Amino acid sequence: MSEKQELLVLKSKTTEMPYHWSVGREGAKFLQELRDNKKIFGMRCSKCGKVYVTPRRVCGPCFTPIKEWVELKAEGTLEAFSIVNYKFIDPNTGDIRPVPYTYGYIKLDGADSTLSHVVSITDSSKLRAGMRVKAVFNEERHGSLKDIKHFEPINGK
Amino acid sequence: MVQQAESYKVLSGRIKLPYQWTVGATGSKFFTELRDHKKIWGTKCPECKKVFVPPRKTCGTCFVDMGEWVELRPTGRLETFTVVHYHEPALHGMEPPFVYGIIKLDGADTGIAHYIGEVKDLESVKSGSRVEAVFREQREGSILDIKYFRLIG
Amino acid sequence: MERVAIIGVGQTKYERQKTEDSFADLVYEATTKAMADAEITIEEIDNVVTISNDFWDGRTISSMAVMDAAGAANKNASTVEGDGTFGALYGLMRILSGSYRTTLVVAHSKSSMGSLPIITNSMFDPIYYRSVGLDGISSAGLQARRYMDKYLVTEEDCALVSIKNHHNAKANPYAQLATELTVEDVMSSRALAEPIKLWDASPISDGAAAIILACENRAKKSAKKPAWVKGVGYCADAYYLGDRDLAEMDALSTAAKKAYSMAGITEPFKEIDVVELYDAFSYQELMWMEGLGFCDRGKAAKLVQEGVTQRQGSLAVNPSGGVLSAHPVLTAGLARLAETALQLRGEAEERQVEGAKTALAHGMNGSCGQGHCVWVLSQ
Amino acid sequence: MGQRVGIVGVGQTHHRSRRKDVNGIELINEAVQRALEETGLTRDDIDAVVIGNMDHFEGINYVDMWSVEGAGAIMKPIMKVTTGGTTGSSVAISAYHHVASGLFDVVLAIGWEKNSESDTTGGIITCSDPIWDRDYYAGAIPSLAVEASAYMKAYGVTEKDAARVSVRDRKNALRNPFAHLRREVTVEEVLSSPMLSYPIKLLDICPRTDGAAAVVFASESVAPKLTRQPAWVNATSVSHSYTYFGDIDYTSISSLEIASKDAYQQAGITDPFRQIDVIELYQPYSFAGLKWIEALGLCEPGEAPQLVWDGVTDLEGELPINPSGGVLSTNCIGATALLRVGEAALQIMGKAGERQVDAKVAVATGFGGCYWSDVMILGKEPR
Repeated sequence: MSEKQELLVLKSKTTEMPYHWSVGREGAKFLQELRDNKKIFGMRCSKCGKVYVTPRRVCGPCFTPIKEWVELKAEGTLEAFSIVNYKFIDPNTGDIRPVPYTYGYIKLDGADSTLSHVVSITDSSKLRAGMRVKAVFNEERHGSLKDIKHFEPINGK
Repeated sequence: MVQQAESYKVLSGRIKLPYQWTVGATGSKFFTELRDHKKIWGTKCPECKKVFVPPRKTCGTCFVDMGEWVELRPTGRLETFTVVHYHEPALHGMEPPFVYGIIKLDGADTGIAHYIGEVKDLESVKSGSRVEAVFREQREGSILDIKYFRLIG
Repeated sequence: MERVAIIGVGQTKYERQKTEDSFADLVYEATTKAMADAEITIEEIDNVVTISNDFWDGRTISSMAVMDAAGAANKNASTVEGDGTFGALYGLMRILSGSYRTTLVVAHSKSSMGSLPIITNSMFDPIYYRSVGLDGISSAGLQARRYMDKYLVTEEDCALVSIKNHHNAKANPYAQLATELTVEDVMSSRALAEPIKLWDASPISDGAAAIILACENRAKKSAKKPAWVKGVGYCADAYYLGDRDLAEMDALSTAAKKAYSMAGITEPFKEIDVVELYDAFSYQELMWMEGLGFCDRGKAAKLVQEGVTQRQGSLAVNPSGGVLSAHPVLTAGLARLAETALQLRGEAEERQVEGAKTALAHGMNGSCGQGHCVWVLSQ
Repeated sequence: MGQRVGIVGVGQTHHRSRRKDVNGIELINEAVQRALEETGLTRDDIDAVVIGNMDHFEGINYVDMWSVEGAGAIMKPIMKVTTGGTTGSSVAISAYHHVASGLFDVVLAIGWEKNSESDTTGGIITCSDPIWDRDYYAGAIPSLAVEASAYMKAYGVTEKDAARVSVRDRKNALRNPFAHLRREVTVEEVLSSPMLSYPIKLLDICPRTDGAAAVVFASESVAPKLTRQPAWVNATSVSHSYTYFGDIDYTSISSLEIASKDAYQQAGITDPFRQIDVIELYQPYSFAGLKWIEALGLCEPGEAPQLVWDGVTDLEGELPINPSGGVLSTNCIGATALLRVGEAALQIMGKAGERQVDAKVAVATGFGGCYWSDVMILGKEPR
């Protein structure tokens, strides 16, 4: 083989893999309430009493089915956040995801686990862990977590 | 196709990532020869003497590197085939019915999977048929530089 | 080998599309059913092996999504790809190594979620094969043609397999496609990739299965009759389709020989009573029967013609209806194991093979049966 | 009970940001050939193979089947184990069970990744739940940033303290001919490198790498014939709880605490700092080199920075950490945790070349998934 062998790279032509992920009965109820009534529901484990905000059929640590729904307030505490400021491909679109945005873990009042979502501001001097935030809903809602536009700080807190 | 359920029950989405697959030096030689000279090369194992087309760097059984290149004629034998009757535009641009075959080139010990083209009568395609490679006019350095194989004789 | 047994099994019903359940929900259903079957609590399960595949699940580290549902919290858990038989093997090893007493193995599959052609096309290497557009069905067409040409097997022979398995499925409450077919029905069904037609091919299915493996001490105290593991073997052939003679199945023969030698089986046809094998396509049941050494190459069709492989025959093959009647890709092998355990317990209800004492479960990996996994179990 | 198991050979590629001269199968083969050479074995001597990576990084489905030619697995048993970042350690633990079960005597564990073949962060994002997390999840960095911030706040730890960890690992990499990033960095360089997500900067975080690792596990009846000093597997432990990102307490790496405690108990370790001689920590970013060694019980919470500044964890120190240069120098993800095991084994076997330390007991860790941790303990003596 010649020493100057050109080294080829094949670029993918078919990159898009479509999926239809079932949300599950519990998740579907959550999203339906979000879409139709702008309400956020959690689920309480009858054994450990924990209220999960991401709905689910079973409490992992207790391995107990969860049945009880708990309506939560659409506000809570920003437990932790991170301002995302680096470039990467968004696998949902195949394009670069717009940055910066603030990725946050929000503990809604009455919940024991957090919800991951975006916070409306990207100025680090105006963000702090522990601050109060509330959900802002989109006018047009389609039954996904994106029906919450973002979380924004509650004034003065 | 799956039934369309409401979005709150079934989330439709996708995974869309770009890939850049490294061909490696061995495959690159194969593809550049195909692209630049319309030639098909294989590699020969120094131990078992098998000729691999498409070429491999290492014989997977003897586990030794195969330095020796062997040029092959673009003719061979159709080992097996299938007539495909469904359309899958995400995977290829072929209109059904079309034919896939595994072709063992003269002098090679392994087969190549490819299209069997210029088929006027599907009944004429038989295992054991003689075939030859038809090259694309515009070649870019991929297995598709061979447009298809066609029946001869 | 120390003795290990299957002491509990659970399956969901297999369906075309389970809209109401996420794949974690299916895992929870299969897991709790297997635990109920074994009359065991989650505390007594000391480790978990899940089966996942990031392409079929549409998710990297897809096992992450099922850890809660598999009861894996605070347990040693791991994940194996494949059809469930390989994951079960790892579960077996974890007991044989002396590290654990009871392994839960659970597999889920929502084949309805993604694009079957794109996902199966992704099995083919991106450099030489993928851009030609081969997928699971067209590659199987190449193999079916080669096998039928070499051993003079006819499409009608394959049709008989489809008829038998879809008939058997009527006795299996978990099966998806249960129906009476005629040779004419199969022969006149829509051509997919010749010689494979619609009724020669397995459906797309959603579903989950779970088994609980236990060490000898625990299995002896089992609530249900244990199905003892007598031998296992697995093996992979060369990857590129053109490197193999697709009519042959050396990897399967090698895996079977290993399993038989462990189990002390010298005449599989005589010694094995019931077989659950991975018939993704009708021709595969014939090929795998030969690879498993039940008859000479090219002679499986004759056994099917003679009714030997019917549920009442001397070698019942796929009394559950097999993969042809339900094909949850990542679950289908584990379902074979679960079915053989039920057969050995005499609890297979309508589909019970009378006097089943020794059973064989078979799983598969890759395209055109590149990899195989063989389990021999007995009462 | 099963048979005892030792590591008898380690092979790896010269890790690079992009290996354009080899495809994935050929990359794997390089590591496998080196592992065989190292042990004087041929392909025929391998009884079974375990392999792992993360599918969506290269877009190859059924990697176990695809890899057989390079992995040496044609007409052999092969299995794919897949657990995300912990894949490499899960593969190693699986190889251990393969041998310990008595079914096999010589088993090859392979981890690999060709991260140059797609967008690594884009690929990692697909690990998040498509319904609840994927729209906003941005890979591992934000959650690590959360952990780092909480840790800094709790103990007054500084970015400079973390920088010292990067300096150590990158310096160690100079002695590892296989490492990807082999350029020394200073505390000032780390501190002035671009901010990715406060407090994590470019030089605090691991690179993305093309590379493969192959490790040979052998039974007690075979291992002593293959090498003078096998690295005996003294303990394996796994903590893979959690399903949802929102459930995780990012301020504590409890999985590593649980897994290491369990592993210490198996290995009879009661005083980790005294009894462990070397650690290969799966350390995806510099702050983990502080907080996670506390989780390993090497010191009290908040004391790690002093330990690191005092040079205790340097190559010449009392308890060297990451003599290989660690994950900050090389990160071919599916191989990363297996490289930790391989490097720990080389230290026990006395084959670590210029990066050799005096070691009787070595610890290797894996990290990934939903804040999961794996721990493997290797020793000069079997247990």
